[in-house]
Amino acid sequence: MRQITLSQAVNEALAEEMRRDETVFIIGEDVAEAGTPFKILSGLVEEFGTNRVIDTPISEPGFMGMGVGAAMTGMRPVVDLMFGDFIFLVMDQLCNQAAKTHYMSGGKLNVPMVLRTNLGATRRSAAQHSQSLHAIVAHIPGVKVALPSSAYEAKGLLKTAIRDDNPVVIFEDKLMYQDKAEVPEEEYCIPFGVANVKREGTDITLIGTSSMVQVCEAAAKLLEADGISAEVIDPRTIVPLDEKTLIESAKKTSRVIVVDEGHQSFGVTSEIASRINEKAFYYLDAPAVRMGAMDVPIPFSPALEDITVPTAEGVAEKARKLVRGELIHAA
Amino acid sequence: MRQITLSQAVNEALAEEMRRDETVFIIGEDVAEAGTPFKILSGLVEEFGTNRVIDTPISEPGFMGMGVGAAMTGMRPVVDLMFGDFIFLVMDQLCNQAAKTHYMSGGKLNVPMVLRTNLGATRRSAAQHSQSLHAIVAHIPGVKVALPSSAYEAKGLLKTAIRDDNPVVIFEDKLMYQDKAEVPEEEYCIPFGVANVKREGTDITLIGTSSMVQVCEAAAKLLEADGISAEVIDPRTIVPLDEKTLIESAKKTSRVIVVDEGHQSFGVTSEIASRINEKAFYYLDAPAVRMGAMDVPIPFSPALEDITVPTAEGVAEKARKLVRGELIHAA
Amino acid sequence: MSSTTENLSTDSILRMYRQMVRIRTFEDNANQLYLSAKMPGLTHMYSGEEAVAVGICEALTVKDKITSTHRGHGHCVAKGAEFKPMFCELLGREEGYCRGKGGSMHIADQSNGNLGANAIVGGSLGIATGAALSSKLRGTDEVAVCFFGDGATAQGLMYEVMNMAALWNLPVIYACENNGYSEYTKTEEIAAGSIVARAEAFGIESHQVDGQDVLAVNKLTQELVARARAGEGPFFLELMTYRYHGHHVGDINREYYRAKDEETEWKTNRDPIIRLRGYIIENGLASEAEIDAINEEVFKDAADAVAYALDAKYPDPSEVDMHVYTDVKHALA
Amino acid sequence: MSSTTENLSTDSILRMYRQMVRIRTFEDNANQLYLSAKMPGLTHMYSGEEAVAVGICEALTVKDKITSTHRGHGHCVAKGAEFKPMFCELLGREEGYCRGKGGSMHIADQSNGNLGANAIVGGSLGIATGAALSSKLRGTDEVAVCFFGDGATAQGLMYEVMNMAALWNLPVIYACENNGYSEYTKTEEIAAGSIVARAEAFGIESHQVDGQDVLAVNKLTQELVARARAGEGPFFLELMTYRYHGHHVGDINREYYRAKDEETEWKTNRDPIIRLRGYIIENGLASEAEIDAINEEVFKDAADAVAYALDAKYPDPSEVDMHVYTDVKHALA
Ligand SMILES: Cc1ncc(C[n+]2csc(CCOP(=O)(O)OP(=O)(O)O)c2C)c(N)n1
Ligand SMILES: Cc1ncc(C[n+]2csc(CCOP(=O)(O)OP(=O)(O)O)c2C)c(N)n1
Ligand SMILES: [Mg+2]
Ligand SMILES: [Mg+2]
Repeated sequence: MRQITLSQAVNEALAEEMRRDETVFIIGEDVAEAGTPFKILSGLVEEFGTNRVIDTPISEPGFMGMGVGAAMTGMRPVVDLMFGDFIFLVMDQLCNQAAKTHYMSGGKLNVPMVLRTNLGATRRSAAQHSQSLHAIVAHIPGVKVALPSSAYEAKGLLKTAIRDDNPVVIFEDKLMYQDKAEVPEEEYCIPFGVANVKREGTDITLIGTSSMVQVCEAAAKLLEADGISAEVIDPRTIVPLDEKTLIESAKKTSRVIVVDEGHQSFGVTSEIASRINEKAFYYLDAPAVRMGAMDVPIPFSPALEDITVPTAEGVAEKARKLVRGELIHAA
Repeated sequence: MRQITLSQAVNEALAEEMRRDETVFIIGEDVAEAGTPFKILSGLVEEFGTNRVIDTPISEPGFMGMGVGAAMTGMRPVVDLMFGDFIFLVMDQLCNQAAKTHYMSGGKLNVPMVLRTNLGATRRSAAQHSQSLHAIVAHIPGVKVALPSSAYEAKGLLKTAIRDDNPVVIFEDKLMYQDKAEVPEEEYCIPFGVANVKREGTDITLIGTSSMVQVCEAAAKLLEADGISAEVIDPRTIVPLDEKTLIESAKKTSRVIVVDEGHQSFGVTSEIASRINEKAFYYLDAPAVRMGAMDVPIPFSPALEDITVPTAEGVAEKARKLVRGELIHAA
Repeated sequence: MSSTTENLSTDSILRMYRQMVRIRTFEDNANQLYLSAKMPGLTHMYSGEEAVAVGICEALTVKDKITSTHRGHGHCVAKGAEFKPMFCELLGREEGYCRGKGGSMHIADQSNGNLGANAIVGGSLGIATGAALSSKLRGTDEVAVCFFGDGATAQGLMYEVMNMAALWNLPVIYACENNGYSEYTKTEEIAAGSIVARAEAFGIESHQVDGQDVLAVNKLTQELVARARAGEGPFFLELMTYRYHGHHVGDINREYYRAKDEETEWKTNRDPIIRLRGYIIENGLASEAEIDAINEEVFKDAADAVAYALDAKYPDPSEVDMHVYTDVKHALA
Repeated sequence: MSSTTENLSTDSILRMYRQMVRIRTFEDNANQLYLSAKMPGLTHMYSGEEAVAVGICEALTVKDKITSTHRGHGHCVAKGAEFKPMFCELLGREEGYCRGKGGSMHIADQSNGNLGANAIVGGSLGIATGAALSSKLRGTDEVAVCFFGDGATAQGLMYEVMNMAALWNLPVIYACENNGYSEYTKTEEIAAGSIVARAEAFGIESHQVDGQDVLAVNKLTQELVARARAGEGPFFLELMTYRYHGHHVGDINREYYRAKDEETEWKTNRDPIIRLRGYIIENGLASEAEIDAINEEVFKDAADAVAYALDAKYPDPSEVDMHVYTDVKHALA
């Protein structure tokens, strides 16, 4: 099958949905001629024009709020937030407005909008351009949260997000934009709330999100060498969360490590580990192990930054201990 | 000992610290003459003047940012955020600026500021005036988070917060402002990271935060009637978190329920339950049970709102099941 | 009354009178419900500001959109809402516009183009501007009006969206209801410089209007709406008005921030309803008796609606996790 | 050169020249470090805008505060920073101003009153205004200068803090560096109306200045700083300037948004260093030889500092969880 980059996959998803539905439009900073700093949107303004690929001033709360209003009145905005760290600027519009409008109106008003942004460290961009903030969005009822782990998921999840009648935030791993994966020519969507078992295994379950899926797969390869059979699962969306698939795998392998690039404390690994411990408790040899990013602002220096994010070797090491039955505490 | 309301306790803490340290000042909406809508600050502007009790326009991001700048240059601002729900408006200044400044500057700049705000539902204030958003702040390294559970804690924790050289967010339960508790005349501070065992017990541990501490205590009374001995613990601060005390209690009772008024998913109960499961796993009869607010926006109708928050009877019911050894899953 | 009425029919003048009386009457009843402890929570009275909502909304069609505020009952009535579902909402009943889930601070009526009240001051500035962008993108001639208070001019969001509305000539009208106070603070203490100058600095045509003169408000709005439909937007209005009650129904003792005399002056000499009534009589558009008949009718409607709402049923507990997501019946099931 | 120099000593003019050359030289070296793949990440060059930072900072004392931007090297040098700890910071080394933890976008130098660069556009507007409030509350005469770009005028935060600065007469100077672009977009496409009019609407005295004329910038700033110390603040400056490089060092092919001719025009006919050099010669303040000597000295300083930084050591891994909180040595221990 043909291989394309995650960046191309996102571009295709947007183009296809914009051709399919004329209410879909893109709004954000330098999305038109520039096609974003990551050049993800190149060519879209040429095909769809500046009415559907709208360059804005540097006013994140403003164009996010306008997205909410446009979504409430018949349009399907795809709001482009250049860096995930800027989500802190739009939290009121996202969490007090978009997330609550359908509920507060007793089901009468909808906000079918997508907030496209990114996550991921180790790009030497320091503390305000490297955060993975999906956990705080997932805590707020009314928003869905998608975390593509490859070009294939990036396209299929984004198309589903655009067609969803609820607000959806999709976080792309900014370090994967140039990574290629097999993506079919034919149209497809990936349903929300359906985890993907990337690799079957019997000794341990490695649950990874976004950037951490490839880390888990690499760890699984390392473990294979040691004769340890690891199952790798990508939840793909954390809201909704496909608890069932995760629990079943945990019951099967009786050992679980949850890996996510957000800060570990009060993060995604806490929620997933809690649910597994709650619902697979009597099947587990050891408590689900959490591996998130260190609870520190992301440092600029490469000598420090690389330490803050889970690595394949780090996951494999914890997995070996788990399998050896050594009691482990979260780092 | 004398009894005063939580509101009076906060007022005393501020007055004492402002007398003690002239760099301490209050800034926020209607904090001066009006003394806030909850009348918490009454009398302070009369004693300290409008230079130290500063009324602002309705510009949360603006005066929060000014607080950060004032804190970086020798002052100790206590920023007053009228409702916890408005924290979404100041997230950039709180999480991208205040929380990271000390780290990004390699330890050279400090941000000794306090953000005083509140949490709590069932006040018939609907979805944008009823949230308990402390979990999302706790996820960001660099900020401390205090959750007073009574007038006594409200005073002692606020005084500690004001003296702390780091940014601290303190969430008061807006429904407890008129509740009285014993508060000594003598000055005292309550150290951060030290949990308070409110009640000793042997059969089960009930960990409650803020408003949920009294719910846990009421549940413990109900359980006593059934001959179940419940230990009740109030962490008092969730960043830093006194893991040790919680783990030891869990090991002792082998059964734990964590109760918090924030939304359950991706919330405080997830983090505390995870840590207990990780570090007391082999002592537990059952996985730690989480009870948070429902994962729904807070509805206005009393008929619905009251259902969304954990109650003493609800906690007691889950506790009985746990003690009876019935396997329970989080609601 | 300053303004002339060419282009205003007697019918529309009488309808404006009725709408103002309906708002005043709605609020008097809502206040009573609070005072008699029959209403959950607090609410913010629009009494005194009726000419703003009515003068503007009477210049709009049902397809035009508005966004409202925490002080939103007036906007809701003026845009065409009925008493029964409004009182049901204030009392948290299932038949409320939002099935009781929103309450006073979130009342919305999408059937009439009211995108909802908002409990975040300034929170709807982006929504209204987005509705105007949507109107333009969909190729309609719908106009969006954003109601907000003088206090909301301190929210940075306003400047962000005014900038984009001006850059893109969006059909949005920013209606700043300057009632002299935000909560317990006088406007001059929280607003530096000039509010209209702020909008003008973005190249937005701005007008300061007597918000107690419903005919003046309506006349100007009609002109601006027509021009906005023709792509000449956005526009900014600063409507000088006054709230008769406290900030909310519980704000009773307020002499410390607002003088009784000031209140009396506005209520007796500048009341929009009294002024329009006088104008109607002077110009023989209706008789005292006919006007009293309108009042009686409205009073009765309100009394009936209140009685109905007090007996209406609360939403079923199973609704608590409905409407979190459109495509899931029960979010927690 | 337009401006006169009464009240400007030859020393200070020559110091301004040297400081501008130091900035230009720092950036040329930083750019080389990027092109030779010796610098982690990206960085934003200040080249072309030197007269803004230098003209302003030369009017300040070491106690006065500034806040800086993602394009912050110029502000940092102008406020008194040294080359070695700056290059060490850009390379993520322990001897950097921030021990390598901040990098280019967060470089700060509190010893000279630089509260730091900021990677959130407009993110430091509140910090600078808060520093001015702090100065007033502490009873000092310190002034705070907030540097920000034309793009930052789209951030609502600016209007919120300008309003409070105006209400409270805070000693803050808002220095808007209008270099004609925000990233890949021309300023006229993202800013409606007039930028100075926006500040004036809040009652703030505002000036538009030729940002390539260091003497004009310095002269005006000296006056405004004196008045700000006397409680007459705040003030707003729109400094018309130009960035010579791309938005960041990686923005090489930029003809699609900016014409080569335009760049050439600014670089050849409006360069602040060339202009000041010409002025110095014309007025006999120094000889060509003396000026070349200054240049050589600066080039050598920079070369030495770069060599030093390239050999300097990285922070120890154990530092990763230090400085999260002031009162905890290792946050994760
Ligand atoms: C973002 C935000 N900050 C503060 C509040 C609390 N609050 C509710 S109404 C109000 C005053 C609003 O004044 P104004 O905009 O003039 O409207 P008015 O009440 O006068 O109609 C305040 C401060 C809020 N609801 N939202
Ligand atoms: C809040 C925020 N939005 C977007 C960005 C991405 N960004 C970095 S610099 C920049 C352009 C800033 O333009 P301007 O303020 O004019 O400064 P200049 O780069 O021209 O010096 C943008 C959009 C950011 N860093 N922060
Ligand atoms: Mg007002
Ligand atoms: Mg610029």
